[in-house]
Amino acid sequence: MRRRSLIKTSVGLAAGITLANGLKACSSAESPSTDAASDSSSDGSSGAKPTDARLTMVQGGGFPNSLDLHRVGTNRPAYGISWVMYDRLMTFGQKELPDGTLSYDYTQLEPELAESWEMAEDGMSVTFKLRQDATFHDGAPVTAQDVKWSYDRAVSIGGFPTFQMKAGALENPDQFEVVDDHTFRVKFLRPDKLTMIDMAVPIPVIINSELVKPHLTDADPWGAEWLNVNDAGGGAYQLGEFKPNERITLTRFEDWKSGPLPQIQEVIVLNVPEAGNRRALLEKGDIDVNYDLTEKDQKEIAAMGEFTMASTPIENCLYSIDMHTNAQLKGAENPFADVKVRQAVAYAMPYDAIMQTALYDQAVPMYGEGTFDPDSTTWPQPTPYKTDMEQAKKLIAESAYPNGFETSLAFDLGNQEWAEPTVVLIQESLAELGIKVGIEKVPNANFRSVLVEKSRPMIVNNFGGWLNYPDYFFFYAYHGQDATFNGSSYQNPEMDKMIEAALASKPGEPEYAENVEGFIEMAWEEMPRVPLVQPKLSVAMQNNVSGYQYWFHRQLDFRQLEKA
Amino acid sequence: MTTTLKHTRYIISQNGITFGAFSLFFGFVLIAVLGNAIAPYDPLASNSAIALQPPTALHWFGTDQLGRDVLSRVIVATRLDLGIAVLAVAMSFVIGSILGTCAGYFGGWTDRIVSRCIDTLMAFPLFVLAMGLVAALGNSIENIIYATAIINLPLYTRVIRSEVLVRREAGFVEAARLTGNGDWRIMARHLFPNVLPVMMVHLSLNMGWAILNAAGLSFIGLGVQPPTAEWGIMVAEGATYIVSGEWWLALFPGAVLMLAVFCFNLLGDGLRDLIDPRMRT
Amino acid sequence: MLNSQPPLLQVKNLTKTFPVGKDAHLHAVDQVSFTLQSGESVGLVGESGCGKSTLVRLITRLLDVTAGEIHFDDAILSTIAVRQFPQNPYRAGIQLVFQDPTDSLNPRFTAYDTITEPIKRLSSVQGRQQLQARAAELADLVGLPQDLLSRFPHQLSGGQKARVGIARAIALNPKLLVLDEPTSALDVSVQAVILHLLADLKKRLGMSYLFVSHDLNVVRLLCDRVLVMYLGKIVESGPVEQIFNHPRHPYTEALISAIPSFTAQPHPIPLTGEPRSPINPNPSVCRLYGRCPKGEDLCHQVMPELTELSSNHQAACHFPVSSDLAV
Amino acid sequence: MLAVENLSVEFRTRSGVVKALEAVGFTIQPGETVGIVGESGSGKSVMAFTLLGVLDRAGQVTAGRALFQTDSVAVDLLKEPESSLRQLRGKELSMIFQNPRTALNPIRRVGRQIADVLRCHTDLPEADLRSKALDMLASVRIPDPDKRFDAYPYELSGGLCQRIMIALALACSPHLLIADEPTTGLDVTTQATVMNLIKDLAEQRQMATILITHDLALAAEYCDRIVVMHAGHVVESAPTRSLFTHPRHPYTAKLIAATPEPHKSFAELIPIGGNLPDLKAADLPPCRFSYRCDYFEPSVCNQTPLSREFLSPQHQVACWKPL
Amino acid sequence: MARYSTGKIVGRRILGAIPSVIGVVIVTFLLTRSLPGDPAAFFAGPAATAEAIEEIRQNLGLDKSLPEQFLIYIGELFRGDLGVSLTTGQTVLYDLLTRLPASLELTLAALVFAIALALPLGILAATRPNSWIDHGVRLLATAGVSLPTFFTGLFLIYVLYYLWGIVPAPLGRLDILNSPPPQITGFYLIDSLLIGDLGLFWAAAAQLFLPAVTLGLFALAPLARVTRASMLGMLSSDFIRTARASGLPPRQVLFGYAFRNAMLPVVTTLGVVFSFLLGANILVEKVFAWPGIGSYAVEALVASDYAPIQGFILTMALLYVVLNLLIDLLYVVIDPRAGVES
Repeated sequence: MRRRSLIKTSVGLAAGITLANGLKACSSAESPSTDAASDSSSDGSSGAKPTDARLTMVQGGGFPNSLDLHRVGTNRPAYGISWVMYDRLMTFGQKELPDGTLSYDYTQLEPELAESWEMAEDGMSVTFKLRQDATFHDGAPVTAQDVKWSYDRAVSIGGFPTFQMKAGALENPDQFEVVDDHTFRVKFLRPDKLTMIDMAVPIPVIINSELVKPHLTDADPWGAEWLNVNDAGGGAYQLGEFKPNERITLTRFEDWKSGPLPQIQEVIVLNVPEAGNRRALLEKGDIDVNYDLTEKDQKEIAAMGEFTMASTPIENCLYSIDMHTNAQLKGAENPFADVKVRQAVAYAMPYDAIMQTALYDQAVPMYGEGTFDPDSTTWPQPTPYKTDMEQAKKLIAESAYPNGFETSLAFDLGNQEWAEPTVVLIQESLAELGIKVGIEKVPNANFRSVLVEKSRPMIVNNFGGWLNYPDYFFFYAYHGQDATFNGSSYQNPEMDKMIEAALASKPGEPEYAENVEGFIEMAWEEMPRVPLVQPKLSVAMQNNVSGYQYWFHRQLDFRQLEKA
Repeated sequence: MTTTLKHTRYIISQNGITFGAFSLFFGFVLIAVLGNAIAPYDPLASNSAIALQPPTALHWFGTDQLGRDVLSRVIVATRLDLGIAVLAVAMSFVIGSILGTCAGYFGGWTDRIVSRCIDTLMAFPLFVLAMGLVAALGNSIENIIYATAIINLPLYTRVIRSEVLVRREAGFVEAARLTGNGDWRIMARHLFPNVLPVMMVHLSLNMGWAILNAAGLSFIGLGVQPPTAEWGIMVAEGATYIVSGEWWLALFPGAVLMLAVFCFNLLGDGLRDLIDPRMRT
Repeated sequence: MLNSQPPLLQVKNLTKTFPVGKDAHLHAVDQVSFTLQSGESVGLVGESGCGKSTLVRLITRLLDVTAGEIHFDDAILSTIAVRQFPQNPYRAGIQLVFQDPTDSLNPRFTAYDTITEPIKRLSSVQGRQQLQARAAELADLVGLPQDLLSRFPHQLSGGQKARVGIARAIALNPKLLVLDEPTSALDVSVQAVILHLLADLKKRLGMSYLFVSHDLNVVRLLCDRVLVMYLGKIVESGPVEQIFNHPRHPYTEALISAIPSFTAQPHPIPLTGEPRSPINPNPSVCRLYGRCPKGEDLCHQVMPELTELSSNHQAACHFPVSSDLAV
Repeated sequence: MLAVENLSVEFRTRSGVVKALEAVGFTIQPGETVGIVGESGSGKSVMAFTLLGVLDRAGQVTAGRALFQTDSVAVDLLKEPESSLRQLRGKELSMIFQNPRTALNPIRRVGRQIADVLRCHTDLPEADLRSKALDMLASVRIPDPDKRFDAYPYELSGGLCQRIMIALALACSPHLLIADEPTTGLDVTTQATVMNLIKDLAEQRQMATILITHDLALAAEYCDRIVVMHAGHVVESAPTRSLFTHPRHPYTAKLIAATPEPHKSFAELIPIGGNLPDLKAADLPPCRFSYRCDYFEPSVCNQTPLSREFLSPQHQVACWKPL
Repeated sequence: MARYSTGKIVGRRILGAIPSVIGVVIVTFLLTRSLPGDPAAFFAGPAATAEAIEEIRQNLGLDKSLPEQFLIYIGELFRGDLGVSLTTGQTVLYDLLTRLPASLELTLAALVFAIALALPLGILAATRPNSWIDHGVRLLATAGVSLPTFFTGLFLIYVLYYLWGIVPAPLGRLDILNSPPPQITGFYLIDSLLIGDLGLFWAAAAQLFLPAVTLGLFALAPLARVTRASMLGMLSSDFIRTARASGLPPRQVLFGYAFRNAMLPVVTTLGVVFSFLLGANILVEKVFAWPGIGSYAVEALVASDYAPIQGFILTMALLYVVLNLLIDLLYVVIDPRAGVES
């Protein structure tokens, strides 16, 4: 593969690999290579020839519930379907991780539907050239009008899509301009390091607007109802059959031009709610891919050696125990408001036991290695805390609650496999400090309310950000805006200041590193949440399946898979 | 007292199955009473070093994913499970008896209102109703008991109502009225005790169902809160380990649960015989 | 037998109907009137379904009346609701001996419990000692061995159960004892015993009897006067010997002729056809019309009323039988 | 025609063995009507069920013979295998049961029930079954047989049900009819009609009839001969007139005295003391009446097993001290 | 006494069921609203702000008062609009229509299995009371009802699929290779036959086998129990004695006379068992990835997705009414007395 644009050059120059560098370079790039398309197709030709292979995959604990990822209530697994059914203007590059697994490369933006793009001189807009030969599944050519309609839809429809677009400062339909049939311009409201990246995430899909328009109504101006169950895409796969909660069949779109034609001809995604059955199906060879593995299965299937396993630490993601930091909780005094208590809890965590028995070592430990004075902006990074009951007892003795107290620990039933043993171990361990922990198992749906309400003293949290920046993570998990994922409801103006400063600056800049290290240090000292591990995303495949690549959106990309 | 004992002995000795059921039942009660005292290990103490060990001489039923002794957990769970069964059944029995007796005895509007309510309850798929109730009220042991009691209510009310209905016109009820008994006294002292033997069968069958019901709720995540040891949740959680070969997690609690339900099922006929004076000879 | 003092029980135009579906009423007891003197024994005879049991339940206040009056002693009982009656002082005054001794005993009560039940509820006799004494006394009275008092009904024979039922009924020394086919469920051997017991008790306790039976033959033995009922109506009433030997109503005649006997060859007067429906009966048609060997035009034009044919002997028939019955 | 000899039946129950019948014997000639009389529990119905082979599972024949002989067959009813016995039932000998309402299949049209019997014992074509069944209904004097054919038992009165029962039993013209308390539960007037019907039909068809009843007076009216049973024993057997004029067994005499009768005064109605003995008891006396007998003498009655004494060839009594 | 025509019986029954259905609608509504989850929070997505949640709340009409919401719900109900499931993204009506046949097919297959086993066993036991066969039947049937269905299901999968490989993979109604027949009745077994595709029929039957057995085992005990008791009662009844005394062949006595009468309580139990199985379905469907309405309801419940829960329970209630109607009619067919009011 020949390195292509200036993006790469600047990345290569940067000491720390950060996307911001790439963006900076990108924004200053006069002319992104125009032969990007031929490049990518030559990339494709290096892959295997398209075959009529059929791939079956099982999924559980959530099944794609819509074909339209802009719709309210569309779940995560649906993004995987949308990802291959629809194209975006750009996509990310590919890299090899140290363990040999392929991963997306967030430092590289590559053409998808757009064959090239150009930053404006003033850096306040970008102009995309669309592929001339690209068509939708119904054969209609992809035009800039379609792109505009799709972008308008994403910023207008509300809910998560609009929110995510906003994260990249894409907020207003006025920003999107049709220059000609195959030229599309995005005007920036303000310089934002996330804008370009945000156009490569799953949200801004390009929809066949002409196909949708007959189905628009006043009540449903964006055709959510129709798109919910119909295919209006131009992606590598088109819809075969969609039976909600049962199965989805995708077939290869032979006229796909936005990348190398996938090798697999047909993909069947099946819903199997029972984890044990999913595993049995894989072991019996009845399916090709099990994409929903418990940590235990990860460990044991890997140990069998009969299957191809890929386990990738999930970027910017942490399993943690969040303690509510407000002085008052539900009208009562809240012991966790006392920082000594929080630190004591952090020292009392049975980290290794959790790692072994709850997670079967299938995660990256985030404890015991770090220092209170971090010197890296890597995130997540391990805390300096390790299991030290003496220290914990000392701290609790110094706190306002030397004799302990009663509290409760809530977890999401959806995470039962690892969360339940974890909380039981924590309960046992905290009992030694005199902290009596009641366990509360909350059904999946209700847990979201728990997060929103912030009504529990202690919860098991599982938060990860798509965009791989520590400041992004901290903005949602530690910032005083008290977002949903700030499970501790932690509010500290000093912390906020550092987070905001980091957000405003760019990786590589000294103030960025200073602020990031600063807020990590503060997090370790204040300890509103106790990081446990960085989880891994795992997939088990039959040995004849290859080409798996990790994506930040944590869904399987069928386009890259191959089956012998 | 001695005659009662003798009678009990007679009933039990008459039927091998009843004898077995009674022995089993007393075994369970004994285990429930002793509970922690006879558990070889602390049922809640985890030990990651010995997690998921198959049955050994030290841990007869093996250990679970946290290294807790399955045998100890099964033993300790007995009290809770019997408690759930007994309380749930007792609640629906008491309320169902009152409603059913009134509806059957008074007839008319009382009957119509009670029957309508019961019909409404019956029109729900019972397990779904239990699910809904536990989901709405929160999954605690009390709520599981309430939900189980509510879904069993129609059964008791209907059975008692129809039994009272056939006896309402019986000679001994008229005789009771002739001898100066008011309605309430007739219901409480004359009708209800005569319905009791029939109810014993349902009662014991339901105890088994109550446990199964709790197990089913556990399976869909609406069971008791961890780390409480309860058969149903142990089976439900253990069931996912069957395929990976850790069969003991589900099998032992499952076997004990089955034994208990089995025992309750078989107990019914014996209990009816025990409580029915007609069986005394 | 006859005296001028006010009757113990006087029933006037007593009617009981049961609704059976839309606009349909089953006339179980239809305009029944009779009196019963203190100390008198009156028999009530009729086939099953003629309304005897309903009448009994009306008089013993187990059923609310539809219309008519029941006078007992100096009180009108028909206006008191059944639900209130158990607390009424007259409750103890009218007691009932049931047809089926098995059905009428609470299976979960011992004989002692059954016998003492009315005493506990309705009399001043209280306390364990007193109750036991009274129960023993009653057991003696009805010839029930003391050691059977602790038994449950299923441990007693038919005759013993009948005695328990009688003991319960007489426990409160009622003025009126209604006997609803007390021997029909018993064997001949036991029947004779119970009949003797009843005769004996009447003598000793001075009660009045209303003796209900489908068997004239039995009624004859115990009663002074007989009422014959057919489909809710009283069709004939009179002194027992009179009715037995000189029945005036065709129905009574058929009834008597059908009694089997050791000696005589049978020559029953047949009642052909099916009985008329008791649901919404035509008030101007004789109830026996259609089965009666005599049915004439008048019989389905005018309902025959109970009329005095000879002293104290009444029959409801346009064409009363005149010939003596050669039995 | 039927000779029952030394028949003994036991019931095995949870609480012991009931010796329901012991050494019972009697005979019946063609065309004869024999009454079997006794209190409930004396074993009358058990005997009928035994002869037809429809005894409950718990009952067991321990001894005896029941020779049944007609023009076409001669068998021991107790020894015949079930399959060939089945051919006889309903055809050669049949039975009328106590409660006609429960004795008929409640959910099958009565005509069809008769047709069922006809189908299994005759080779009438299916088409003729109905007309034959209608004939039967007419012969038991059921008004409007065409309509009644399609009636269900619950739609008919007790008297009509009993007539259906009779039609059912007589459908295949049996030689022997056992009527087990055919009029219990019926009104006196209906009782007379039903009894006369049975009597007339028996005469018409030259059919032998066994009338089982607890009502001595009823038996007296309709039977040629009467067999008196007490606690599983036959105590006396005699022609009707002879039995009533000269009862030999103390039990017979007491039974007669205890039965209400049109011309009997109350004083003449004499109860029988005591109850039937417990047939489960291990120490049943040889004479099962001994507890209730006024003439009981231990030296005479208790020594040897019961035997029979012949007063006349027709009049037999089983008593050590006959009256 | 009056006999009612079948039409009248149906009419009366339906009228009589209306209050129950209204009760069900109200109770369901209240129950769903008291679920602790906040649908708005759930569906707003993970990173939603308070405003976003509020916006969704308004979209879903959850900001209105309870009575208001109820009236809206009732209004929609009358228009046949059951709402949209937020979890599957389809209209509830569509979901129910596509999923109900799956559940019914499973339940009916289970029932057929249970009946096919329970009735002969019950009759066998009744003809030999207190024999070892009788005790054996009792123990067997009791054992079937003593285990949680999900345990039985998983255990059977483990043994029959994982260890022995004699049943197909637990992948719902059809294996991967086959695609479903065109929807005619919605029952794959029937539809596959209607289009004459025997291979598909066998494939569907093979998938159905294990879940049906799992579910059926649960229904075995009550059916066998009632059959036995009812047969025992019938066999000792007077009319059976009459039939035997009339020399009717044993087959006719046993099946023509005794069994038909014994059917009445069995039919009643059948109704109870059927509605019971519809509930137990939930667990079995989850275990076997069966795309029925039971698993649908669980998903919805866990997501506090009101519309599907309401739709599901309403469907079940209507099904229950229909079921009772069928049983009543069956009763009339079997027992001439049933249509009569005394």
